[in-house]
Amino acid sequence: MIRPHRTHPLWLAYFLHRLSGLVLALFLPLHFYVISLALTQPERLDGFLRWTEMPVVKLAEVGLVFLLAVHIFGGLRLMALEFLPWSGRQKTLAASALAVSFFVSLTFFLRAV
Amino acid sequence: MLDARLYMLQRITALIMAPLALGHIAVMIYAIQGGLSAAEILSRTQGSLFWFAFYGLFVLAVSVHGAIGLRVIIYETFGMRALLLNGLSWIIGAIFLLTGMRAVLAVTLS
Amino acid sequence: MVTEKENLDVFVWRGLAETGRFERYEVPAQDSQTILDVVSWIQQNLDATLAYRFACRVGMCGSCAMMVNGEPRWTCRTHVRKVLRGNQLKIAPLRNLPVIRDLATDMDPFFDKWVAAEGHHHPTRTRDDAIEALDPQSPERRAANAGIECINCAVCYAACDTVANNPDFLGPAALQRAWTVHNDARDGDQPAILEAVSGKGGCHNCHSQGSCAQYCPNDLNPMTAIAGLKRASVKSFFKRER
Amino acid sequence: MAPRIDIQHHDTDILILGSGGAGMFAALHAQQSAPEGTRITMAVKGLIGKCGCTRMVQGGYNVALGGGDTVERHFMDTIRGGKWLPDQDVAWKLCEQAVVRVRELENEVGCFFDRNPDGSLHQKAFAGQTADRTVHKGDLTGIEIINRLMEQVLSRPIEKLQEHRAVGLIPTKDGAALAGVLFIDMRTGDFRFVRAKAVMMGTGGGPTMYKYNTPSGDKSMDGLAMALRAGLPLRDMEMVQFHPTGLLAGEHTKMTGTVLEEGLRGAGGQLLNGAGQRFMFDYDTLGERATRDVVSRGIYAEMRKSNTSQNGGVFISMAHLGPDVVRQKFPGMVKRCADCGFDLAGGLVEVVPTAHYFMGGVIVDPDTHTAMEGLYVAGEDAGGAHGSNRLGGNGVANSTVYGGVAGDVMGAEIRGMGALRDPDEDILSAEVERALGPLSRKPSDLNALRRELQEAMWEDVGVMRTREGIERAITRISDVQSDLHETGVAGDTRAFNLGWHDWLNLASLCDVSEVIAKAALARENSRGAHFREDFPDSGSLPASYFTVAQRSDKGLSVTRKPVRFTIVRPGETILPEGEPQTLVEAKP
Ligand SMILES: Cc1cc2nc3c(=O)[nH]c(=O)nc-3n(C[C@H](O)[C@H](O)[C@H](O)COP(=O)(O)OP(=O)(O)OC[C@H]3O[C@@H](n4cnc5c(N)ncnc54)[C@H](O)[C@@H]3O)c2cc1C
Ligand code: HEM
Ligand code: SF4
Ligand code: F3S
Ligand code: FES
Repeated sequence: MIRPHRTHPLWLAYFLHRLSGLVLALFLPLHFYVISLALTQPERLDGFLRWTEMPVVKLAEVGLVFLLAVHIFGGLRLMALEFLPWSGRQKTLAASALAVSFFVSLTFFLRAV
Repeated sequence: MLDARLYMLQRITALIMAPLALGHIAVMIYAIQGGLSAAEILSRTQGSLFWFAFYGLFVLAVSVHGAIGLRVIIYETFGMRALLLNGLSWIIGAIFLLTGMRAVLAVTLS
Repeated sequence: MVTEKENLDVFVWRGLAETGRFERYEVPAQDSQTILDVVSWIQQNLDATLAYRFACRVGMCGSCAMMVNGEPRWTCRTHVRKVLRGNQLKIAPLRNLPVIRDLATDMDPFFDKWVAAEGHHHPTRTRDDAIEALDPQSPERRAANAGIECINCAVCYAACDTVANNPDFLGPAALQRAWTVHNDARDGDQPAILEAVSGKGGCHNCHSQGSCAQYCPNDLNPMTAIAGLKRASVKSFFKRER
Repeated sequence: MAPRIDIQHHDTDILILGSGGAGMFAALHAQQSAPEGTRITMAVKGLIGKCGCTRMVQGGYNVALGGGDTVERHFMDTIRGGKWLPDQDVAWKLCEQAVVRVRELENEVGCFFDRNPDGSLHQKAFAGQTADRTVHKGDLTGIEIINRLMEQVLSRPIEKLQEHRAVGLIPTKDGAALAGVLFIDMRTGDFRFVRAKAVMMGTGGGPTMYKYNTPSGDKSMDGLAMALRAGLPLRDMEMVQFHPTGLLAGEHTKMTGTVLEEGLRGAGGQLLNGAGQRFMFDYDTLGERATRDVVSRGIYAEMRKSNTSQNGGVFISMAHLGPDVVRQKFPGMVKRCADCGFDLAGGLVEVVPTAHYFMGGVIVDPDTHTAMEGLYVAGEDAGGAHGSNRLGGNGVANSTVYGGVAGDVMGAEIRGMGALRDPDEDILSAEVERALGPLSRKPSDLNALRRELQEAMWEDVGVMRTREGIERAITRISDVQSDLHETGVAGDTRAFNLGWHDWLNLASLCDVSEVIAKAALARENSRGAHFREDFPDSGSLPASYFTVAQRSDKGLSVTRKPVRFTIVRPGETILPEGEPQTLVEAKP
């Protein structure tokens, strides 16, 4: 998988973007389902929300927020690369996008606990 | 497989979602403190046209964006072509849209 | 470092893409030695039927590229010392191209895509006209110059996973060439270029993996060129809509 | 026993050998000038556009584009540089048409050459020129020219036969005309005979029979060897140009022999012998800035005195100019040396004279006609344009100009040609047999033979020559030749069998080496690239002669023919009266 020609920052950024997009896409229908429980069975939604209080689940949530943030900031970086007439220092930008994502999900984490 | 049209759609929906998604995260960060409950969520959103538009737009965009994204991944990973790929993309988009809209309706209009 | 003259452990791909395998050869180490020298030494001294390709031996023709320890490289200008792992070298045919035999690939798909991307000049003048005076420092000219020294070695093509996953994708070199032509003030058919790079294998398929720029032996940056094409195609999209 | 070999047959109308400047332009022009529906085929030993030397052109392209410079001046420089030996009509057309060709390259083909700040083309002066005339794209001019030509050719309906090696020009039964060309499809090892009404040969010479040489690895004088077998007369075959500063890094590496740019000496680079002393001023008042032939001889003489570096050459030193200056001025060269493990900017790099260009070739008229109907020759395969020495920048001008001429002429003449001609089947099968020969013999050491040929040529028919040496070389060459015909190659597969092609390369090189040596023997004076220690004088200019070599049933003959001064006589000039000697400002 991690073959030699893939061991550089921009490829890793690409991979992270794809991975996060994929996980988000798979998670989303689930998320929608849970939310729509509010319509049909509010008590089950509450049950579910209580379940999310468990540390493991919390951590998974943080992970999701992280992936969402990664995907958003990574996506913004990509679109900046594509649409803004500037080109240099893509590696720095990719790293910054990742850093911001960490920051956001950390904030989320701290608020959540 | 992306031609200019799908690419544009994907980028436009991404641009639409960027502020919405960031907004959503912000709300989450704010709301999650002290735990979530159905009532709490509903009290914020129920009957609000704003939240309906907010999440409605989000769902619309994400359906298009996610369907195109998965389409690319499926094509590049499994080499699926033409009709099959198109069909699958539409189905994926529809699933996003239906489940998503149901959720939006659930929290805003009921 | 190969200071004491020992033998290199060289594994070379033999045969076709599906049925081939790596074979081991011992090659005497030298101070000044490129990967191409290693391959030639094997062909000249151990197995005369080893198939590989080179021409200029100085990094101008772009016909000697191979996978060296998993990375695409121009072999005539890759010093053994730079890539040696322990004492081992693993040499395989360039990725993403059909293998003819051993280390020789069929580069036709690469060039077919070059042409398909409209990667050639569309004249506006003839040999009877004077040569156009052009400001070498204008922004368009600089953009054109940025990618002009491509030697079509297909190293970027081999490095790109999108090429691997998407057989229609025109690939970094062809697209970069299209961008260069697009920026040439003398070119007469920019719409044709944008059209050619907006199809189903076009520039929009690039995921900005950046491996092309990472590996280009001439330090060119096809990723930036492709971004330029995306930008230009979006611009023209909106113009047409209006 | 070799199995009976099937020959695949293929027909076309216009067949072009080679994809250098000559081949590419022939294809484009033929396509423009031939009647609708004419089939055009390009066959190359390598991949289209990725082999040959035009791609390797660094310095640039000579063309008189005004600003004081004129076609007349370019012509006079060419004739003087060639020491009055060029065919003047051929040289004139070269200079005249270069103007058109360079406009075509810019305007139609899409090459972009370096500009001055005001937007006009930048031109510089190569050694031996009296005007700033050389158009260029940095120091990678050939890449720009060939890549752009390649795109044009690939995007047109021109049939491609890649990795097709021409092995024989096959005449008609009566020998009056060319019927077609026999190829080996290198990828499969099959033979393919291609009939064509008109064939342009542009295989680009390539003096790779020398121990140190610059050309592309695919070049091995195949074209001239084929022409020789077909009985065509060749001229100026003793004229081999050496570049003074080839990289020297040991025998085991292909880097050895590759060119270190001329500009290094021009910028003040110093040549040092093994003891670290400058020596060029012992040989010429211009020191390192003397012309290619003079500097090559200076280095060679120093090597003969055993004042050498580790690998037996001399050093080039740039460091006194300041490593950063060097890095900035010659980025490509510095990087290339660094990739190979040498520090050009700050250290010493070993160099040696290296065989660079072949002035000799098939005798052609200014329309690229040869003595054989249906065969046209252009580029480095053709003789006459440069005489005894080629000006830097005239090589690519020559191949592009005459390739284009050949294309136009073929396109026009093909209208009057009847049907495809049938080959002499005996010659065809003899050529197949010749090529198959080594496959049925026991393999043995080709490297030793190649080494011996290259040593013989370098030592005895190289930078400095004597009768004794040349005669020794002739024996050595013929020994190699006969050993070669006893030597086989591994033949378990003919597909992409490089050992087999090594053998064929060596066979061509041997054949042409013999001609070089015999022509060198026939010229008893010293002109341009040809230097006879036993005849150091240039001889009478008005009585200038060129050598003509031809093979027939009676063997190889070399004769002398007087140069016809059709445009200008020695001692005269066609420049208007009062024109300055040179327009180039003397550089400090
Ligand atoms: C390193 C270097 C630098 C140079 N720099 C300059 C310079 O600055 N300025 C200048 O004017 N000149 C320069 N020259 C000389 C110039 O490159 C040549 O004079 C010119 O390009 C020759 O063009 P061509 O078309 O005749 O041959 P080439 O460009 O050599 O092309 C020959 C073609 O024939 C093919 N071929 C060979 N054998 C066969 C066969 N048996 N069957 C089929 N195809 C065959 C080859 O593969 C190739 O495609 C330089 C040469 C070298 C080597
Ligand atoms: C939350 C919902 C989202 C989901 C489910 C999602 C999903 C995906 C998927 C599956 C891909 C394909 C990945 C690939 O081709 O490698 C993708 C690509 C992309 N996404 Fe998202 N995305 C979401 C939100 C966003 C947002 C908010 C942005 C904007 C900033 C964005 C920007 C992008 C971009 C630019 C691409 C293209 C990447 C490429 O072509 O390489 N996405 N997305
Ligand atoms: S862009 Fe670079 S890596 Fe790609 S073909 Fe051109 S020179 Fe080679
Ligand atoms: S590696 Fe491939 S994905 Fe794009 S940036 Fe380069 S072409
Ligand atoms: S042999 Fe020409 S680039 Fe390596």
